[in-house]
Amino acid sequence: MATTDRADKTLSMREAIASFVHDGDTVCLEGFTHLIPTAAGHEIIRQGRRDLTVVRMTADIVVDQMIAAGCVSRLVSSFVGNSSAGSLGELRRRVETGDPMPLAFEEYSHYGMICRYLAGSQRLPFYPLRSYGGSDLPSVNSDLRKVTSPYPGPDGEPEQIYVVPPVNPDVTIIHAQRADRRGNTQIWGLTGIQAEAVYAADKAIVVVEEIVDDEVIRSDPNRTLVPAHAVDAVVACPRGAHPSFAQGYYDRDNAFYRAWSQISKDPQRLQEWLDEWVRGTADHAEYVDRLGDEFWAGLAVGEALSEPVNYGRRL
Amino acid sequence: MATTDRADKTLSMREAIASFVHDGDTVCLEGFTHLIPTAAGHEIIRQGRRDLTVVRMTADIVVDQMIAAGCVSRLVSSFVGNSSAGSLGELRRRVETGDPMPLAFEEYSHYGMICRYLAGSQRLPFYPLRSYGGSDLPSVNSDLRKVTSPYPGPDGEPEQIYVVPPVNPDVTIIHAQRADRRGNTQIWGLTGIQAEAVYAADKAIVVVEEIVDDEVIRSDPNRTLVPAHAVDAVVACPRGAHPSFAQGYYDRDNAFYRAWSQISKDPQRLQEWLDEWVRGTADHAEYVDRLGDEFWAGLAVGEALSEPVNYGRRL
Amino acid sequence: MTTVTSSELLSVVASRELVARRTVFAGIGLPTLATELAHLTVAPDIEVVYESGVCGAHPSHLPETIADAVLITGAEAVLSMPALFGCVLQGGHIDVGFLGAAQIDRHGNLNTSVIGDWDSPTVRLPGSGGGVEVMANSREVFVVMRRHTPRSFTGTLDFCTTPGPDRALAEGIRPLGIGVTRVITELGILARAGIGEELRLVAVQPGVTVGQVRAATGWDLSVADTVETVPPPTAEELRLLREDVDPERVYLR
Amino acid sequence: MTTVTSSELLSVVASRELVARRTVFAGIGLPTLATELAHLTVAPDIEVVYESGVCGAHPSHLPETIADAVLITGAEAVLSMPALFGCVLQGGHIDVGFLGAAQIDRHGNLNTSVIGDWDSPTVRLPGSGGGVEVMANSREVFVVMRRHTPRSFTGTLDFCTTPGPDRALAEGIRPLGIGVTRVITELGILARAGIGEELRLVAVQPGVTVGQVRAATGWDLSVADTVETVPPPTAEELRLLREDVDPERVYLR
Repeated sequence: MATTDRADKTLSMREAIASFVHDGDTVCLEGFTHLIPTAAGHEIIRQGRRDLTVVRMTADIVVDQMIAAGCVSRLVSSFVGNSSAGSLGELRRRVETGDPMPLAFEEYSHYGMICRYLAGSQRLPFYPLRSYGGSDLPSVNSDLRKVTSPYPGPDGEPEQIYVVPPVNPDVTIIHAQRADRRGNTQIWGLTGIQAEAVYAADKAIVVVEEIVDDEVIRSDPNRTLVPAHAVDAVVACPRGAHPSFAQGYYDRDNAFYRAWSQISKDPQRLQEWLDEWVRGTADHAEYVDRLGDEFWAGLAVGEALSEPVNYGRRL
Repeated sequence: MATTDRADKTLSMREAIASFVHDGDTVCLEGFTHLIPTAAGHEIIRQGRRDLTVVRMTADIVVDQMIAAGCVSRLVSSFVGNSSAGSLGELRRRVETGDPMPLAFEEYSHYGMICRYLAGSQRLPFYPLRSYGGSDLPSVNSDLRKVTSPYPGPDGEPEQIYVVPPVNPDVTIIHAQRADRRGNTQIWGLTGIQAEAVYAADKAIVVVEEIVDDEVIRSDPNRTLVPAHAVDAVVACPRGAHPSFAQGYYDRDNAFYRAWSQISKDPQRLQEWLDEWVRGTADHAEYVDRLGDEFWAGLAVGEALSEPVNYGRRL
Repeated sequence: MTTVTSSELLSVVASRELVARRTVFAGIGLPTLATELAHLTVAPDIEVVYESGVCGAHPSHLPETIADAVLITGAEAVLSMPALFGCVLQGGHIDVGFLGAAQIDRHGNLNTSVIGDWDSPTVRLPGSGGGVEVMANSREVFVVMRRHTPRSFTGTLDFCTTPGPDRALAEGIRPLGIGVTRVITELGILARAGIGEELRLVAVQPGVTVGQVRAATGWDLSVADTVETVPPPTAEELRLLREDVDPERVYLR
Repeated sequence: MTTVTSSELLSVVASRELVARRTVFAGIGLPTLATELAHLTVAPDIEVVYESGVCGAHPSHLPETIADAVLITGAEAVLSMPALFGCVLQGGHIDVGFLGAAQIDRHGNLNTSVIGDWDSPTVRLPGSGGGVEVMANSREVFVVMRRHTPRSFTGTLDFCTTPGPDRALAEGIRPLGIGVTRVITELGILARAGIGEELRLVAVQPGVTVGQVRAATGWDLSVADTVETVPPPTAEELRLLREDVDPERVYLR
């Protein structure tokens, strides 16, 4: 039987963002601490997108940067902090003082966000979860609603449960270790909610450390978390997850996380940082170059290879 | 930081079935065509369990055998056939004529079963799915019920959706390629619904082709689909999935699938088969021996190794 | 040209209906042959998604089941059941689903559960498998029936396992797709363009009359204004099918 | 014995409370130290499940975040978010969840969202993360608070992000566990045995009086009939903590 020759979907980051991210879109950026699509966020800043609704479980540095650059009017998130390293200065100013303009914020818990992706990816009208009973969150988020189960509860009485609505972004952007040219995407280490976020979206951009030969992907099909049919663009962008990390490629830049709390505390310093590192670079390759070889050597990792498994071959 | 030295959970098949499968239990056996836990089903027959409720998406040869051996009073399934190779003789007799005794049958579709496992594993009171609208299945299965979404549908009107209840077996039994002694279980190739079936159960037995050193498992933690904390017993039982297959270990015995339609058509011939191959063998090792080296050579597979991935090591 | 077998005829006819389709949810057998042939002819970008979870298979041998080990080795992706049924199928990524059935009615509703009463059936059939989901969630469904008789093309199903969208809508459930759009048999092709419509005879196989098809159908079969005669398999179609798709004649009986 | 730091004290006291527990859902920092020390002392079978999805970690270095690469390399399992939060946490596999908060009330309800009004807060805090789920689905919850003041131990939360079971039951939602059972601070230990109960002072740290704890608490704190004095860290506990658990003093500030 023959090989299916579906399309090559590789684009430059510039092309991918220009094609699939438009003013006013709902944009999901996922990656739980690991493989955060920072370079894509920076390109959205360079292209000056406006009025985006950003959906992201852990709204961290890249979201603070996009807000500060004026790209974001609404945020949907379950954790708005700079990891355990401190605060997001711009986000806090927007929420606490509305300076320079307010930010609409929809607050969830982590599992609430996960269930929104599950509902979105599975085309469900809602997803049930055993959270929120007694919380004040439903009082500030009218999308947290309740359903009565049609089966009796443990005590024989009707049982109520909270539900969340699906999220269906216009575009989801994730970062991954590797993909083939058609978009079959392999991720290892923390895999988070990336696959569901892709399936929930109308369009999906996968940014990867490297594009590999079909044979590499096909040697281990269980490692493909996102199949080609769910992907619209594949962007090669080495080190595109910095300051987060890519398991097996480079380590987390903990110093930058700590520094961001200071940078973002001062609006002027934050804008200068964006001018220098984002608006003042043509693309992520220039950002990587400016950081320099010595810097990257500090984040280099050694080798810890997985033992191969045998998929077998008919004799 | 130190290694956690949790318990060694290895048992013989005889011990595992004796300890965790009791008369009257609800027993889930999963494995979608691949990695069917046949040897465990045979040991249940040898130990003469009675009045079991068997839960299995594709009720196939092993279920027909357990029914014929008098172990099963109720079946919950979404496909009751011998793959594409023909019929299950005993199951059809029980359902069509009640001979020698009737079999209670709860009929679902595949995704209905999947959603029952999802609900059971996630401790949800129900799971919604876009199936069953207009089907006669709800008329013969009162557990297929409807819920009204608390969010407006696409036309702004209230939207109804079918739901299924959780399944929470007393014990789930799966077959896998390998595990460590504590139950961290790795599966590749078709992975089906095994992880959810384990999480849905009160107790779980994992039968494996081989028990491997901790280092093998730990070289590729993403391959671990079932973590140790969800497993109660680990049983080493090479070739325990025959006549189904274990990717990378041995191929499917298609000839036996075809033969079963003939064997099971004749009740006497079926009982003779059970006498010879199950009740007449002390354990699965004897069953494997009787089939002989030449037979197993015919199901042998060659090598197709996955390319290793780098998990990285801090320098 | 050598004699064309029934399998070859059905495969060729089904393959032509896959023009411009991209994703197919197919079982093993005729749907696989049809899709592979379509890939070599009218639908070069087509991808089969198997019910076992395999996407982008590159099998070394023609697979004997939807879960054959040769489908897994060298595949582009193997998905879990929740991902396959939840994200891919219910998520709306399938253009065409292939189904078979013991009985079909004029709206393309299917019975795969029982002949006779469900509670004490004359024949217990395998049941839905994923059929209910394929119908509810594919944009359209093709049905290939090896036998075209009044018992299988019936006015009233003994049991409706797998409802088309008309039955679903009557219950207030909105399906994703339009249900069965093509029924391909040895006698001809029935078609249906959308919700609310009945299957109509649109083409007959060479040598078959409209009257023969109507007589073999258990309801008063509507007939299109113009009934085409299915062009017989071309030499090239047969060559591809016999030499490239199934050289060992695993399914081409 | 050298001077015991606040981190050391809290870690040692928390570790002792983990006797016979098997699965702990813990963030990085004091909970990690406490759990690792418990593993070496009172709970040899204990396993930490991290919010990032890591089970059975064997890190080469003390992790700096719950997602540190050293937690993944060499781990026994890394789970997806749906598996972690759905099957492990909501599925009921966690004995003890560790949480922190900006504010806690007498029933162990927590605020991690805002100081002031939610709509225009004085301070916007990070929010729930997985806190709501840890509280709803762990059999019991330990809270470690570095500061014990009337503003953080408050009669009325500014906002209830993470409700305990009493608030859930009042709304007709039945949680899995019994909520906060231990609150460990530099002043002492508050405890609560089950649903319907308030936190009570059960132990004070050496040199701290009951009156000092009550004064530092923003509600009228109940006191157990017998208030124990927490035995100070033993030489062996401190040695294990300093030499085996955190020799580089990443968290032991």
